[in-house]
Amino acid sequence: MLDAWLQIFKRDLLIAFRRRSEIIHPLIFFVMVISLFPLAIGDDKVLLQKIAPAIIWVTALLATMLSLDNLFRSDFEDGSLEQMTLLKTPLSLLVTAKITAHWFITGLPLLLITPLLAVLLYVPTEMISMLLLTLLLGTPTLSLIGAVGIALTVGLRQGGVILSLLILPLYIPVLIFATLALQNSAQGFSAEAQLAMMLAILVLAITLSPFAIAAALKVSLN
Amino acid sequence: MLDAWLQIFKRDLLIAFRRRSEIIHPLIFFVMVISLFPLAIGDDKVLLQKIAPAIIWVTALLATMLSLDNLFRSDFEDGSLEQMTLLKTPLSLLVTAKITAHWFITGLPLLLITPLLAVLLYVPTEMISMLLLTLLLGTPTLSLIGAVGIALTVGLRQGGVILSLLILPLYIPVLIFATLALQNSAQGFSAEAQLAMMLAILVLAITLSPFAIAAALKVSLN
Amino acid sequence: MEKQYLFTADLNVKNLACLRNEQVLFSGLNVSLSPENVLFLEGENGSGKTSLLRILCGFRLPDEGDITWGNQSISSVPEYSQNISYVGHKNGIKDELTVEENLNLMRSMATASDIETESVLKQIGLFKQADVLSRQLSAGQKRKLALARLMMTNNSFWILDEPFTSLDKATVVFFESLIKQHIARGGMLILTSHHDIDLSGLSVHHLNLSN
Amino acid sequence: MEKQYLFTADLNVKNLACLRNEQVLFSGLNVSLSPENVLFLEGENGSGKTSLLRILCGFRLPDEGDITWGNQSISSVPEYSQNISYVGHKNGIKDELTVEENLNLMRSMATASDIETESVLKQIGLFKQADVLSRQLSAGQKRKLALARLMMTNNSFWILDEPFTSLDKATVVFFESLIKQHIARGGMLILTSHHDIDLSGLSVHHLNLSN
Amino acid sequence: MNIFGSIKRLYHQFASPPYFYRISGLWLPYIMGLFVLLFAAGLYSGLILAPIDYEQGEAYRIIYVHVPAAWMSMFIYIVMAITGAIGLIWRLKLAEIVMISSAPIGASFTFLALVTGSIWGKPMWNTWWVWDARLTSELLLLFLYFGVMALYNAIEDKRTAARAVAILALVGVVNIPIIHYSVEWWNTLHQGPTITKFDKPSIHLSMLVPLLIMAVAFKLFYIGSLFMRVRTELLAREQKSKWVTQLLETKSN
Ligand code: HEM
Ligand SMILES: Nc1ncnc2c1ncn2[C@@H]1O[C@H](COP(=O)(O)OP(=O)(O)OP(=O)(O)O)[C@@H](O)[C@H]1O
Ligand SMILES: Nc1ncnc2c1ncn2[C@@H]1O[C@H](COP(=O)(O)OP(=O)(O)OP(=O)(O)O)[C@@H](O)[C@H]1O
Ligand SMILES: [Mg+2]
Ligand SMILES: [Mg+2]
Repeated sequence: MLDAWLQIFKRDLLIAFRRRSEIIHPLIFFVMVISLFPLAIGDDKVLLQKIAPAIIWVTALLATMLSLDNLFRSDFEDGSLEQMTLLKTPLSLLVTAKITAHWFITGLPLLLITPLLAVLLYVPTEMISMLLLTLLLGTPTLSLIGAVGIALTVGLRQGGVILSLLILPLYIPVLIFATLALQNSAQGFSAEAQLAMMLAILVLAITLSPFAIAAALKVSLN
Repeated sequence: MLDAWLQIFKRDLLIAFRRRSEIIHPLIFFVMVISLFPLAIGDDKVLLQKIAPAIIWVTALLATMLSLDNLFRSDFEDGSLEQMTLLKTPLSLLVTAKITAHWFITGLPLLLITPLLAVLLYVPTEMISMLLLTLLLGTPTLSLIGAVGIALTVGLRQGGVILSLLILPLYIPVLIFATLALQNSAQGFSAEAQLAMMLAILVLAITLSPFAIAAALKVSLN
Repeated sequence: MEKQYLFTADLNVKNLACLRNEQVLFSGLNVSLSPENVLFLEGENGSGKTSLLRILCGFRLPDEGDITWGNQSISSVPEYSQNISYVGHKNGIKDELTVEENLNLMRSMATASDIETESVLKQIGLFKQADVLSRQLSAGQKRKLALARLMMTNNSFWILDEPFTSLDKATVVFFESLIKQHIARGGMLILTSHHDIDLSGLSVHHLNLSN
Repeated sequence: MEKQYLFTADLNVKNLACLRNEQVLFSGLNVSLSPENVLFLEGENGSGKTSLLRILCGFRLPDEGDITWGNQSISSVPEYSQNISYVGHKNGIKDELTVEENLNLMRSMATASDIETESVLKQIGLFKQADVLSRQLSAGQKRKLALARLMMTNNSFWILDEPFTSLDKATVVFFESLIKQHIARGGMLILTSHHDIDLSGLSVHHLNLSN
Repeated sequence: MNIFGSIKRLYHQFASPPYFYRISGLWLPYIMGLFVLLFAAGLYSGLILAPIDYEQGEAYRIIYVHVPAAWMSMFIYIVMAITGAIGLIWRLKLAEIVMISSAPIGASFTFLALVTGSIWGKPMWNTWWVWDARLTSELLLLFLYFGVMALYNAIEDKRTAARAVAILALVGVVNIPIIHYSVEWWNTLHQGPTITKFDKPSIHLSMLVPLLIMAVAFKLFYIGSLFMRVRTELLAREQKSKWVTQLLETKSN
């Protein structure tokens, strides 16, 4: 059982490394989109500093959503998904392997590059750790929730099409708590309540979404 | 020749209307992403007003880029692209039909909804027409340039070609001129120079990119 | 002589119906299949063969009727679907993995057979391509790889949808003999094919879905 | 009796070579084909049949050698590729269009044939499905629709890669007779197939790519 | 015979399409009639009998549409989630149809709550729209409804579509507590809980009574329009079944 989990995990990492661009793409997207803002706004230090957490978070959210697009698509199209439902290991467990691999490939690099981008956007250094903390708690949730949307639309040729309509509303609570935490800590208040909330959402997502995803995938196979 | 152009144009519009969501999606994406910012930033009227043009432009740019994703993908995968190269009408002409259809389906709705979003972001009414003008001149360019990138990646899916790395740098000039025009007109200066520049870029894109796109697509068939 | 399969039972389909887009594809279908038997589905294009196979795999819920495996409803026997080797219209191989990696993946996910990967590669004639990415295979080579799934696991119930598309004649002969071995070991097989398949010596039931 | 094709010429392939991944698939290949003739490509899986066909269509450049159409290099005769009807491993139909819309699209993009869409639908047995989205067709129905391309235009050079995959027997017979008509009208055909095709009465040249 | 068995039988009977079709047809006129009565009474007592608010003047009277509509927007989503779960687990066609028929009605109420809210917001906050948590989460609810409808339309096979939508509705139901508690979790412009604090409602009885009448009227309207939608959907889906053909025969005679 755990063996199958590991196999899928390894398989997805291997494929991602084969394609390479799969790993770099969300990262590039993240860096590029964030740097579009100073270009569009002009180099106004005070302004940028004020909106930096918002920009970083919104972009992280978009990067996660977009990188998810291919999470089940290729498995669906080449028939691997059918095969996966015929295995001993329950599908709900296998999808967690895929999502974990996905987070390592996309979420983690985002976290690692964030300090650099934060500095470029004049975020004060003492806020960077809080920024990272919110991202650490938030991006796995985004991956898990996003995967549900992806699973629901995978059978539709135009898959990505209604995706943002399905996913973005579900992302907003995470976004709100994260940016509130950042605002609070910027003003010297405690952000514990928000962080606790984010953790609760993450736990909820980890326990429930695998089942929703597996159910959605099975529906897609119809 | 023109007949084939019209047929492809009609076909793409028809498919888009069939899927319906294809039309609504960039729009929904546009609306949702723009409304993420006030949520993340907090309801600070002055701040929002300042960054509104940047937000709207960056989001329009992303919406265009993302909506392009499927422009040639499905034609490539189902073999329609092979068939299109066997036609009398040159491929470079046929792709303009596809891009025109694409702009009508995605660019135009963005333009139409922008006034509403601008009001929600507290953009002063006298600036809205300038915003629309820049979008009108800019979004077709974005579609044309984006299509080149998409054409390059469609065949080399595996080859580590990274869409946003290819496209976003090419988008930056458009973005800069557009936001400069907006800044100028907000401060009461003339924005003619920037608008002229945007028009020039558009004309250049219309004349050259079809050939680049056709060449890239043919390479992808290898 | 190969070992007999341990996990087998009778399959019974009662009063099965399948709708697509509010159109009845088939209804009141009754079939049963015992170990060492082959069910050959026939019928013109669009008569519902693929749909039936997918229902048997559990991918699709029947609109009416019951399917039992050893007298228990298949939805209550998880081992039922784990015991299926399905090769459908889609190959179910990963383009980005090499031929060998694909084979090993197939094996590692289920009750593995004893046969060595190397020997499989040789038998299906992809030994030279072991390290080639599956994306770079020709249509027939991909299909071979998909069918190799049958050799990697110890499943006693094979469901094959048009298995021999794009295969050259030598490969077809090889897989025909594989099917015969499978049946001899007490296996079961349901398949469709528009081309003639040599199943001589086996007990084959035909079911025609055209009406 | 149908009208003869107007645009035809001899096809000559000289000293052709094709490499894939630094591996020589074939080299020094010489073939020629005249109107009213069929070239039947044979060879085991992965021997390069599809690659050769795609080179002839102009999708891929040969690594060596020349291809001429009536003594002119095919790259200098744009009419050459416009005169090809190609049905490859991919169907080239749009999933989101209905069957009828797909047919009309095929027709409108090239020199149309005289035959009515309705009559084509009836002949290939998709008349009832005329308004069904192609995505909802079965594998064989999709293939029929792809092959219907041959009837919609007036092209004299047909290139068919494994045309009869997934087709039921009745449909195969229909398309065999269509091929015979095509040749009788002065057409040319290159095809591959791992299954036997009844081309009796035609002048068929065989070319085997296995080595 | 045990009580559990008879509940189950009752439930199966009610959930059978022909039975539901007949019963709902009988009830429908009464439901709609009662709705009209209550709606008129609610409007009369709310717009004419209830006193003027000492702070807000006449503008507050929009509360009689705004609050019931906002409540319905959340209530209907919960109904969708519950019927969705039932449909998923017991594969009851009727539950699926109730779920999907609720979506457009719920979306309309959400839209109504948004519009009346922002009409009310103009005199109160001097702006049509603010980006505060409650307003935004209500907007999200509208998007969730749209998502449900879009997904349902995107999948041709309607039973498959219903199952997919049910999963989405269940996942999206987390938004409901967020809307409800948003005013407590974030300090916002929007009115805090005034009515739903049942122990000590901070609203005068003469204002509360019309509000409750309106709330009941809106529920009846929902049930009535739901019945109508479900009935047409049932007919469309079961076109070829025996009871529909019989029905059509008796109608045409
Ligand atoms: C577009 C703007 C608005 C939206 C989207 C909105 C949304 C909502 C929602 C969703 C509820 C139900 C909350 C619940 O029961 O959990 C609600 C209740 C309510 N709203 Fe609004 N609202 C808006 C504007 C306003 C304005 C301007 C006022 C008055 C100043 C107002 C006063 C109330 C009151 C008094 C309640 C009842 C609170 C309770 O539950 O006790 N709303 N609104
Ligand atoms: N996209 C590709 N990239 C690299 N190599 C490829 C690619 N496609 C095919 N090949 C290689 O070229 C060789 C010939 O492939 P081709 O598709 O022409 O074979 P084929 O004769 O059509 O076989 P089949 O009967 O299986 O269709 C194969 O060995 C294959 O590995
Ligand atoms: N995804 C789908 N949605 C709706 N209808 C479908 C879908 N797939 C198949 N159908 C319909 O169901 C019917 C049976 O399809 P199925 O694939 O089972 O046929 P088949 O017997 O396998 O045919 P073939 O020999 O062509 O493979 C066809 O008429 C087809 O139109
Ligand atoms: Mg089939
Ligand atoms: Mg081939």
